Amino acid sequence: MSKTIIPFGPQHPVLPEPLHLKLTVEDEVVTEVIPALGFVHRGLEKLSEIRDFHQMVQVVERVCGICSVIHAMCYCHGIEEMMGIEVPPRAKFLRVIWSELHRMQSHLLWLGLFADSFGFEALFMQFWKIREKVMDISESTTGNRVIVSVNVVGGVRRDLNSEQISWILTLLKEIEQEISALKKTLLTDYTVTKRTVGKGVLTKHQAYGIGTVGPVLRGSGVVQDTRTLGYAAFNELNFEPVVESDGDCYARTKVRFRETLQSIDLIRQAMSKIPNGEINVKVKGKPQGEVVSRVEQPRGELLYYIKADGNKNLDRLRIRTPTFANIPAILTMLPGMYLSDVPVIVLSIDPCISCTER
Amino acid sequence: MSMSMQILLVVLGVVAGPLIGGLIGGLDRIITARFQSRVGPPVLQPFYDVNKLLAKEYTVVNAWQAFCAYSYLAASMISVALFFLQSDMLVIYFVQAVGAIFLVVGALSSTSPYSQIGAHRELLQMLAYEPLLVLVIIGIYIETGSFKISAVYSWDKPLLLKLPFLFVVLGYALTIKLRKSPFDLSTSHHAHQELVKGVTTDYSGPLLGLIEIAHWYDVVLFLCFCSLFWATNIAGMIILISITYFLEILIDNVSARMTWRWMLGNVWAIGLTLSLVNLIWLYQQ
Amino acid sequence: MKEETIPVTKETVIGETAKIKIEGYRFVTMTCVELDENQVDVIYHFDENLQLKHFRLTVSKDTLIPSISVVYQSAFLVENEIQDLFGIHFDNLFIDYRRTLYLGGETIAAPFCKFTVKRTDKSAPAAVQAET
Amino acid sequence: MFTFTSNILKNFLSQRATRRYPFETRSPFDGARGMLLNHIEKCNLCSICAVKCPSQCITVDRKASTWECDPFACVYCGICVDACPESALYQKPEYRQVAEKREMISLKGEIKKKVKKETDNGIESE
Amino acid sequence: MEKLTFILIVLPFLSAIFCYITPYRKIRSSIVMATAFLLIMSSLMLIRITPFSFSPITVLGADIHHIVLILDFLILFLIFYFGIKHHHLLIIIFAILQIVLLGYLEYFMIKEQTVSPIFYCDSLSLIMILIISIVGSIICIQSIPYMKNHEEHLGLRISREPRFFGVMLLFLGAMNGLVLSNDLLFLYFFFEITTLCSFLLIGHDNTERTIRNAVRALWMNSLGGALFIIALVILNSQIGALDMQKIIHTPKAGLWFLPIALLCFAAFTKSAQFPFQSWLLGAMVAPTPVSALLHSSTMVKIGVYLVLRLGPAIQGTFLTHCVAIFGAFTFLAAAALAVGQSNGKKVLAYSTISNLGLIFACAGINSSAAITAGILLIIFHAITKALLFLCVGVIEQHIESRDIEDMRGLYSKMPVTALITVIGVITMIMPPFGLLLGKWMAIEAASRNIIVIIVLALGSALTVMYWARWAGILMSDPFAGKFKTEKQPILTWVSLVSLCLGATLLSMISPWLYSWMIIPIFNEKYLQSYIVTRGILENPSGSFAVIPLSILALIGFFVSVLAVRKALRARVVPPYLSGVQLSEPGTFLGPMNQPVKAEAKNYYLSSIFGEQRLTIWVNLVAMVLITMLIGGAL
Amino acid sequence: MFKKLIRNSRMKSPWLLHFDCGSCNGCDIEVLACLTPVYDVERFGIINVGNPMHADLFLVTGTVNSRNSMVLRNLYEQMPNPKIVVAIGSCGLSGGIFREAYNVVGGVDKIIPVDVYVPGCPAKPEAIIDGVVTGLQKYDRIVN
Repeated sequence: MSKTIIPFGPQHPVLPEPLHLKLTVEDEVVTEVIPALGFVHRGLEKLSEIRDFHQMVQVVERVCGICSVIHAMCYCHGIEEMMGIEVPPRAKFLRVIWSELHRMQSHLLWLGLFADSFGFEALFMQFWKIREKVMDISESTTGNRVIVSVNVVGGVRRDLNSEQISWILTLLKEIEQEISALKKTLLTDYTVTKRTVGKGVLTKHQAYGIGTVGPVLRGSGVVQDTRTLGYAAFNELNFEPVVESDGDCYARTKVRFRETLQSIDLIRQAMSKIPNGEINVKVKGKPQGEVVSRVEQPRGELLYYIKADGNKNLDRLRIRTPTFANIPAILTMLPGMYLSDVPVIVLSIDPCISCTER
Repeated sequence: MSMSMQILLVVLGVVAGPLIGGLIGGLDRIITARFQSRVGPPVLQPFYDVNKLLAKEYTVVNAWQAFCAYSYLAASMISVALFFLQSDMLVIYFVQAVGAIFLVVGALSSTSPYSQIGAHRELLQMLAYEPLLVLVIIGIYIETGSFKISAVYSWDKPLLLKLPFLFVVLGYALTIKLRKSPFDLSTSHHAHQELVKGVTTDYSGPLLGLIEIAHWYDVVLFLCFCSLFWATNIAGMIILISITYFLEILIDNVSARMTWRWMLGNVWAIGLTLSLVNLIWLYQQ
Repeated sequence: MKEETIPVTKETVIGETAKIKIEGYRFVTMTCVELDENQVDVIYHFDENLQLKHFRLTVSKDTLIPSISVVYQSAFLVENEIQDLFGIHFDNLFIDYRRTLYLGGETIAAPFCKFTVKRTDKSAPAAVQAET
Repeated sequence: MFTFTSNILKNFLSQRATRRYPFETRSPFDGARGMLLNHIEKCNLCSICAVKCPSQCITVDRKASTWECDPFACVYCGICVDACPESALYQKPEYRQVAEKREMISLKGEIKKKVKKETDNGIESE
Repeated sequence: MEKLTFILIVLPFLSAIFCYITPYRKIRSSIVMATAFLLIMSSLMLIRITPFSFSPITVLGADIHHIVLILDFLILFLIFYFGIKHHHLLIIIFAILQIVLLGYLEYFMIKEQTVSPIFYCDSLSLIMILIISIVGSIICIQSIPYMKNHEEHLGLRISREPRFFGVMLLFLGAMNGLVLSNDLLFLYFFFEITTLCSFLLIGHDNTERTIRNAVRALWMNSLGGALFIIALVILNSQIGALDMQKIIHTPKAGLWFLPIALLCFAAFTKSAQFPFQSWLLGAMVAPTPVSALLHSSTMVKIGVYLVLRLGPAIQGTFLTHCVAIFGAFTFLAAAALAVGQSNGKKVLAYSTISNLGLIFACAGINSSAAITAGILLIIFHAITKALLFLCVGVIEQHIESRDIEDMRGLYSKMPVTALITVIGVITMIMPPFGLLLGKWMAIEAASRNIIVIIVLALGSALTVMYWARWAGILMSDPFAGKFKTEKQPILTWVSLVSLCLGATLLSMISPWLYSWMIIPIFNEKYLQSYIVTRGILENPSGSFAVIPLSILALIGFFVSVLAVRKALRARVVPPYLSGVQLSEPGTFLGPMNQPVKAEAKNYYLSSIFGEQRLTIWVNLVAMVLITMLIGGAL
Repeated sequence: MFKKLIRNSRMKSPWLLHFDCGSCNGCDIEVLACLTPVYDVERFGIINVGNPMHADLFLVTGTVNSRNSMVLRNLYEQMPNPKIVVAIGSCGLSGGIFREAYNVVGGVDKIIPVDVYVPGCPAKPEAIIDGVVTGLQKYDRIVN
């Protein structure tokens, strides 16, 4: 047969990150996929042996630039749980606000890149144009656009004043309008649906069985959102996990699109309910014990395993990122698809390789 | 036509072709940028690009690439020159096909799968638009009774009135040839696609510059074909081309890239049906 | 850990995993922790409806641990990772990268084993030779 | 099929979203975390910053009384600024200028003595 | 005149006998070369005396009619024998049918009327003779080194070469006879010889597979023979003479078209049109010179020759439309099937069928422009296809594969052959070469026929597809540095280069070819279609500037060659492989740190153009079209 | 005059190749953000070609580790001269916060010559534009 072997990545314009897939293609139909990782592997879990547990906050933020707040939050939750620190309620709400802002920018980024993966450049530009507004919010409230670095063990580093809150609310309104204007194209346009509907289908059973998380899992009809555990201030907010049942790229797009709007809603709720008070507490002592901490990243459930034995350095830090759980899904979805669908399907899990390899 | 007149026309075609093509490319990029609410590059950007490419280091994957790039350019040049000589449309069509074939052959000469797959998609694109182009030419022939462009220019009614569907069919061919979405399968002007740059992946430096110039000739040639549909006066021609090109940019910006299976099915089904309808209508008269 | 943790042995791990799969649990991940020069803890994390459950397998480093990728295929990735980072081996992997998932040829043997291997010399960036 | 037409036509007719950097610069947000500087005259060379820095890019040599920072390794987190007991460290809202060569900030300070000195001229090329 | 025709027809028969009996290779080679030389010379000398006609009474002292009759029965009984030997019922039936009908025709119907002239030579015959004698001779010359190599490769103890060259030369004589015959019985006789030669040559290697394919070819061609003889019987009863010229010029009436339709049908079988394509595909198991000679450049042209000959008789009828549609359909379908093939010889075979279809379409359109197109296509197809077949033969002996995929990067192994092959492909699909000139004429001629034109438009795009990808991969990586010219016998070079020059240079003089050779064919039924001025073929509706385009193409070619010389000095970078390429060309570092060879195979689109998928539908449509053709004639 | 034209063209048409050499994505998305409407580097004629064969400008983000250093060198060698390398972000400059991690070789300049360093964690789009502009000035000096 006419077998073609393609090295897909690590440098490839469709993949912003160095993931390598050895694709075997026959007449543009993918028959075999073997991934190769290790192009971003830094070994930062190991850094916990030479950095103390406070400094590790900044290190874990740099596991992934797109969801840095949430990494730091997950880590801080773990340490706080281990040390029995009660975070002030205002800090909890601020964490929700920043994490949801991050989810928004991450989803907007993804929606843009996804549009780009099927060659819709204009749509990509529109999503990224909107995203810049979210980035502005980040920069003005925290001092940095991407790695906002607001979390510390025991609370947050920055506060929001009422002026900022009202400014954010007006910006959010604009963002909501602009996103809604793109809804029709993203979800109903003929050429777009032609490229997404029915591509990379994961049934509910498959998605659950191979351990996918986040929008991939919810796109296949499984109701699972770690935020319902009620960490930070999520237990005081009103929301339902976004679920779609088709399990294809289109369903995942829909989940992420709806979650973007949901994040706007959550930020509004958090801003209306935010109590006054301290934003952090003083941390005394050293962590000891073993804890598993979980939060919901834009890409899905993030899990930190932290083991400490009373030193300022942690004994073991283990990070299970959502993409790590979703990569087996690529291997399940790709065979049988056309080569032109490969970028679409690979992006549909929203791969974050720097998360995966740490 | 006198000999000196002919030579003048050929020179005009060969010189003006890339100038117009580059300028159109620049306008295209500006309008595209505006559609995406960006500022976009200066209008002379394509010329800067090509100038720079021509001055870059000469690197090749395979020396045969050079042969193919030059032949592509030569064929495109000749086809535009033939058009300005008001020659036979079918001959022009065959000559421009030579260019496309050399582009493919050059891409096939590299072992990179991206270039190879790009070449095959280019072939599939040719498979899609070439029959349509022939049918458009046949339609013009049936209306004017000649394959020669000079006959079209001496025809007193705009062809668009008699060949509206065939103009749409030509639009399909134009979209494919301009490498616009949804048909930018084999290579595109921006790199975000699964095939990196498809057919042009392994061309670099001066050879890529030549290919870009050849592409301008192709664009000019196809727009000239469009202009035949309102050949009665110059203003009509320019308006028709402008509207057509604007629509092309619009379509590029409002659609995703499709797959070649969809392209073959869609272009053949709709294109052939439209041409059949138009041709039968012409036969009836 | 506040969640339920079940100790398992090398012999029972597959069986227990299969059992928990039937109960509707989903594989989350595995964690390997080095205890001392010889011993490691391999912790398996499972989840059902956001309820976690852990297995703890304490084995010596030279043990050939049976791979649970026969039960949960997606476990192959994390097992390969542990192979890379801790130098321990899994048996019967779905895709066995043979300790090349993350590490190139010249990187230190088992970077996460702090008891046996000290920090590497970073002064000379080794030239990367692709062929192994 | 052409659902996006109205959006792009709107874009075509309305204002561009582009900020024409570097021809028009936007003033940075207050509190933006930019380049790290040291009012060396306030600095006590206590080396708390060097200990706290997650990136370990600050070196304080109390014997030679120097405060050194590798700006290319700094991650702009601002932990050192928060930790500085003398408020000598601060972050300008602008980011550091691009460079063609490696740089190293090396400042000569004195312990518990205040010397009038320009703050910004301590940049030396390595 | 007598001598020339003697050399062209009888001499090959005699040489064949000598070849068959001589055990020495050197003598045999000399005989072949001498015959080839004589054939080429006499065919060229024939140009001066065309047109002519003559009727010999005796040949080598015997009555020519008797010889032909006896030999005719001999051949039919031979076919009958082969049918029995290989237990093939259809062959037996067709052979018996032919024997009975021939006997009936000879002894009951023809009553002492002799056809006059027996041999008639006009420009059409002349063109055919030139193709047969020159291209055929070149192929025979090439087969001398080829067969030597072939037999060494097979390790035969007893050489089968005498038989091979005997049949090859016999075939050349028969072909010459066929195109010169005006008496249809003679034509039928030569027709049957070619059938037999084809059978013997396909089965040459004497393996189970070759014999199976040879038998298939035999029954399909016997069907053609049977149809032919039925047509003769009907014709004889209608006009009482089996005279080609008379048939053409007789006014039509009644069931007139039935025999013509049957002759067309016979022509389709001989030209391996759908649904009889399988014998030609099977014939590809034969040694490559056989494929080149019989199955692309000469024997399969009998069909189109016949239809072109009969053209004036059916002008303006429903029958001619049917032939046009049938031909166009074959053109498209065979091109589509060729896209799905990776076997080089099969691609060539389908391409042959496809081109023959195009010529049939031209014959069916039956205007003077179309006839011109058809004849140009016959000439250039014969040359180019012979060249390509010989190239594939040489390549096959070198790399031991005929799969296109295995020819990837052939330039690094055998640069000259690869270049010649690419030139061959270029002459197939690019202006200003003859085949494209023919196609241009065909499309312009067909432009008033809406079904034909759409089919032709689709088909020509498909044609480009399968040729371009073949040419492309021959020149694939690695290309850096200089390569040594590969070693080949001198006779191989002579034949390849002469065919290559023939294909390119003849294209350049095609306008004059047209005015010297094709214009004389036109008579009162056809108006002259093109006028030639300064190397430009022109008519009121179109023009093809052969010479100016050739000059431009030459300039372009030389500029490109200079560019290659410059590029050879340029820095060579590895092809783009996403940045993971290794120093070994074409490999990348794959998963598990393993070097992986990046491969890219051609698209054969077997899901769309696969043989299994398409053949049945294509055959079905073809049968419907043939039924329409026969039905229309009734 | 011709030379000036080429010089001018070179300055106005830097095509970029972006390679994520193990960064945390922070700098990558800022590089991508440069291409989007708000920053729109196409104003300077910059397009992301995604192919080393076509590129003039090589933007590298992230730390170099043992596996991707080969890729980095390959890509650099595939680019035709003249070319400019811009290292972006703390990680690209020195390895940043990950300097001491076991699988980190260090900054980009350990493998290929770097022309411009753009500091930041992550570098802002404005800084990246500055880096490109500085790079072009250097490019101009090198070539002419």
